[in-house]
Amino acid sequence: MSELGYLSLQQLTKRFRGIPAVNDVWLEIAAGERLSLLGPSGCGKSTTLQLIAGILRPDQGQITLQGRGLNRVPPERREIALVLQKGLLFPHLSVGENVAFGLKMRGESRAEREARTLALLDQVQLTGFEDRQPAELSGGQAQRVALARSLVICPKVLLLDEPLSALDANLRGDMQTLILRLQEETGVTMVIVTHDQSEAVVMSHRIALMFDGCLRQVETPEGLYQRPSDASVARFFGGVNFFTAAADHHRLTLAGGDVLTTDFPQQGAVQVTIRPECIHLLADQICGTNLLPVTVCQNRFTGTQRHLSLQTPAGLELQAWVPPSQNWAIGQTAFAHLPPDALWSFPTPTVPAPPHSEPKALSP
Amino acid sequence: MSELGYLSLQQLTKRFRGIPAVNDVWLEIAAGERLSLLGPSGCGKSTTLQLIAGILRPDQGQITLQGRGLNRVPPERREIALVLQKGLLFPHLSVGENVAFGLKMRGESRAEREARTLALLDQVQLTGFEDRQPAELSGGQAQRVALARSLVICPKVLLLDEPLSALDANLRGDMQTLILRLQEETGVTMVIVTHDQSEAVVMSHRIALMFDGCLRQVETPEGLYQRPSDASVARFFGGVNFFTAAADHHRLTLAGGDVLTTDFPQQGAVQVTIRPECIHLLADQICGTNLLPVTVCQNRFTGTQRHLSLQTPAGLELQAWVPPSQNWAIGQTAFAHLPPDALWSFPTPTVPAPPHSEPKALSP
Amino acid sequence: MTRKVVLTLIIGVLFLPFLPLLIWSFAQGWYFPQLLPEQWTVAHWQAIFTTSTKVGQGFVQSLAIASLATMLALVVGLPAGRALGLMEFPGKGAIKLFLLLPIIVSPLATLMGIQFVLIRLGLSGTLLGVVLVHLLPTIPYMTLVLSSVYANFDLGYEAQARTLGASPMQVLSQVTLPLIAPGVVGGALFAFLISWNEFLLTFFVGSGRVLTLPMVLFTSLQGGNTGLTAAIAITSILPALVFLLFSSRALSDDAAIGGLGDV
Amino acid sequence: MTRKVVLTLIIGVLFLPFLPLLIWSFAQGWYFPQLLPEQWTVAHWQAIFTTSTKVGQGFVQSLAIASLATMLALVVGLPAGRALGLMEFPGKGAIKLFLLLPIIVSPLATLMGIQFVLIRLGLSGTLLGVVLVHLLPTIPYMTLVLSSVYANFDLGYEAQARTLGASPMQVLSQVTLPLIAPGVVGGALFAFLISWNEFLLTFFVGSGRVLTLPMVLFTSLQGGNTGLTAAIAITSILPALVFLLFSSRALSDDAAIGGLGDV
Repeated sequence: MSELGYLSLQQLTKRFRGIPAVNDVWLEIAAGERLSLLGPSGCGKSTTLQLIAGILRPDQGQITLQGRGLNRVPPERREIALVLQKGLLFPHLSVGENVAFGLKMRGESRAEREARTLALLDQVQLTGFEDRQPAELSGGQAQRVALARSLVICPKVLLLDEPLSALDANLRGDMQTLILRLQEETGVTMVIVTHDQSEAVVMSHRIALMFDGCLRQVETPEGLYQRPSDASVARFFGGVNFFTAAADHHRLTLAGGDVLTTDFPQQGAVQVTIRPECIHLLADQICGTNLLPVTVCQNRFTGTQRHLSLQTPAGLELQAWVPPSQNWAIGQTAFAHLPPDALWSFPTPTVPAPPHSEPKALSP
Repeated sequence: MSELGYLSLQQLTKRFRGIPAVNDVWLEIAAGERLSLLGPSGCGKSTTLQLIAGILRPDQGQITLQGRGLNRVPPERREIALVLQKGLLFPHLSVGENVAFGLKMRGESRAEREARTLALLDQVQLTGFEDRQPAELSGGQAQRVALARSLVICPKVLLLDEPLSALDANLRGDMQTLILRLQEETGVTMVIVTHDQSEAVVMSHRIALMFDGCLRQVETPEGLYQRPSDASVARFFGGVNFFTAAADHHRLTLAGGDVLTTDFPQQGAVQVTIRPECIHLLADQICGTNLLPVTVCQNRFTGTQRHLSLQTPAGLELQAWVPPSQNWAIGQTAFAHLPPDALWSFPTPTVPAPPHSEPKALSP
Repeated sequence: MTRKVVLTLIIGVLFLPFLPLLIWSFAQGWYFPQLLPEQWTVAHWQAIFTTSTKVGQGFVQSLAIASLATMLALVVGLPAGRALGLMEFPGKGAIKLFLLLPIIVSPLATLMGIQFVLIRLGLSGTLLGVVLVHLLPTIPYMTLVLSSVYANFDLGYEAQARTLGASPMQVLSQVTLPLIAPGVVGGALFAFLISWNEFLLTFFVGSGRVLTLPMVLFTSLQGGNTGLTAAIAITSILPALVFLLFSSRALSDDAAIGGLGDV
Repeated sequence: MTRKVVLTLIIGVLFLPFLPLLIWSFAQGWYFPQLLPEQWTVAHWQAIFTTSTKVGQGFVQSLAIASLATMLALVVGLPAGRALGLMEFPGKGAIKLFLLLPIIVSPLATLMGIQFVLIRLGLSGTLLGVVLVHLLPTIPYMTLVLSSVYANFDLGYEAQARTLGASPMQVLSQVTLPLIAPGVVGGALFAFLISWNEFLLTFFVGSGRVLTLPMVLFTSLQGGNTGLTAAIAITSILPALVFLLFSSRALSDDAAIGGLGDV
């Protein structure tokens, strides 16, 4: 990955019937970076992708690639390839002809086309598939051909629009691995649109979170989990524990007791969050700090975790996700350990924070 | 929950064009039980549900409800209600008329119909919706009306065919809670068809796992995770660690070293599995038993967990899922602790174990 | 704004042929190069109601024949359309294809064979004979429309109703028929129009003894009374206008248009 | 087995009207109650190729008129169908509905107005005039079929091709046209048949001077030569058979049947 600014969106705005679908988006993407545009459906992420591809024209703003303005460059001369959700292999062409399509449009020689096609089919593990018809392929195979078809033209940027959402859950993991490997082999800059934060987390160096046409936070996956910019971002990433606290330097006073945080909150009333998987439940009061006495109210086995609902004597409710090997009885008392580096705070919001369209909750 | 045998399937078989879709299924369901029929698509679970509902007729076998044979009872007199994936509200009737449909067919008085309809709409949290048209409802609301419509006739058994798969991920959790609450309030016996094991785990007392038309294991959710009957069941439930070992009483000799198990394996060559979330990774060799020295080969952050690939000096590969707060560097050496009660073994399979249709992997 | 103009233009062009008809029917002499007739009259419209023009007779006979043909087409088409729309069986595609035969082959080609049979049966020149030959285009059309109506019908509704306690008869009357009604009504109206507009079959099989409105109009067209002919032509359009009215109401309903929009 | 019998039966019933035609065309006298004619002949088929029967002339004129009408309908229908199928604009439903007008209104009703205009333009009784009136049913039909073909066309294919480096012209020739081809060919064949079978419009606008095959057949039907009439009738069915052949090949292709199966 080189410096930022390889692909750059400046003040990008697109309106449909006067309503902004993409609103004043500024984004810098580095060469070789994998960036996800993540957000609920209708948040403008696909529109942004289509603006980059040149299928839509922005109402305002500028897109530059390697410093060159793209606004007046038609899609076929942008060197930006696009893979859509459904793959959309040309049904009247064979697999090989599909892969070679971009080369043919460029007037490459037959020999060159054949060599490159076979090489790309190899790369997506479909050696020997060149004479098949698209209708004979499974969904995963079709998507791999679509990838090969886009990569064969050696694009400067590869755009993927929900490339895995049409696939079965079990295929998705394999395809993620394949896409990651291809990106690493080719070093192509990649922008992925997805509504599934677990997919974005696995696939990207950075995630650009969009709500309602606006960028909310651009961060590494871990940063989005650990340092969300506000409560709505935290909720989108499966945050379930939110409480108000009084902050005094590193000390937070909660309804259940006082805890320390490594975060630097503003003084006074703040909103505090802690991820449910970061809370440890202990039977005994081993260490002194950041321990809250709690009662187990609910214990839901989800297969790979147990989701516990906890309550402090003062009525503070906590959700803790613990390994399945830890089994707690309903009504049992215990101590919840809230690690100082897992407590994160933001100023108490003055306007209701959740975005207009309901974000998807994390389904564990 | 009372004793088993309230609803009973005996030797149930259904063939389509000679090919068995449901093959010699025996199943006993208790009154008030929530049982899931879980399996990949095409495994016969929906067919089984339709046989119970009476929409299909079995080629062989018997279905009894409270000891009474149902084979010759038409669906409208079985007192078994069905909720389908898409809800299928009658589009020419209002929400209230939809809910009252079953009562009208039974010739109940208008007053009775209205009272029951309003009560049921209350129960599914749609008070005041009786005059809406189905087209005006969101997917979740429509599914709740479908539930009310089925429950209004006080069925002895409620069948749900993938009731949540058409809903957004964020709605699914709310609907699961609602269905669980309704089942607990009414005490109705419930059979749920699903291909999503996390849904089955949350929703059911017991899970009946089907592959290729055959029942493979009927167990509690925890039992399926901890005591899968064979490797294919374990794989379906997200099992990723499988290795062969030599068993000598409680001692298993793996490629990485010897470990103890609380399981009672057969002597000799066995297949051993351990769930990835049960493996603990320790920096130091604290306790002496069941510790294998490993090197961290891969560290994939998934949001709520880190998926680590580990390798012992002898080449044994292990997948361990650890909390996100534990960060391990690639190449770091550590000790993997395999708790004795998490190691589970089965005899080495003589035939390839995975089922015909690829089971879905657990997507964490 | 531009769109409204374009829209008005398109609809105007489609209606244009009907404008001179309207003028003629109220004109007392209208000759080239007059822009509008000098004198107006309602005499042509009055004439329609006299028995000598046979318009009344034609209207009643057309109505009777088209209604009967439509009803019989429904009786055959409902079960046939259900089978073609919902069931899978070998040869289904071939049947749907061959049902196009009466639509893609001119009645002129089949008339000889039909006449031969009808004369033997003594049905040539009778109302019943004309109704029977009108089934030739209406039954296949109705079957094709209903098969596509049924193809869009989710059998889950019927299963759902059964498990809620509805008997097979209740399912039919309370669920299936109400759900497919828009498509059925649309298809029936279209079948009615096919029969109402039918010319060649009536001309030969009716042998001049069955006088439908197209026969009256045809005769009038060959004569010279422009005003009367225009009035008859407008009368003959009435059912098509009813159809448009119904369709524009059901415009939001895809089931109804689905079967018809592709015609 | 039972299904095969039923299938054969249905197709048999649909083909039945054509059997006597075939016999007549080879019969030298075939009278009731004979089951089959006593003597066979190919004289009727030979007569078709003589100029006196005007079958050759009718065939060529029909072919020319139907081909021209189909091509012009394609020229108008392709862009119009794309607009109706892919774009959303107010009044779209109304336009699609009014495009049904020429299909649901009998040509008899509109003929007076059309004749009036054509006579003024000096086109009545000319080939060009007949081609123009044949556009009245074919253009709306073609537009409706192509709008449903385009409605099933995923614009993503075009976007995909563009980003792979195809210019707009390359997209049209390499992607769009090949993808909609089955629907276009099917619709064009059907439009050809509409024109080929057209009777009333040709009868009045042609004024006896334009002699299409239906005109020749109509005249022959009113005469008494059963054998010759049968041979002409069979000749007039040929394009419909070509259509069936094409459709049965494209049977597996939903795009082609989608636009036609609902007719």
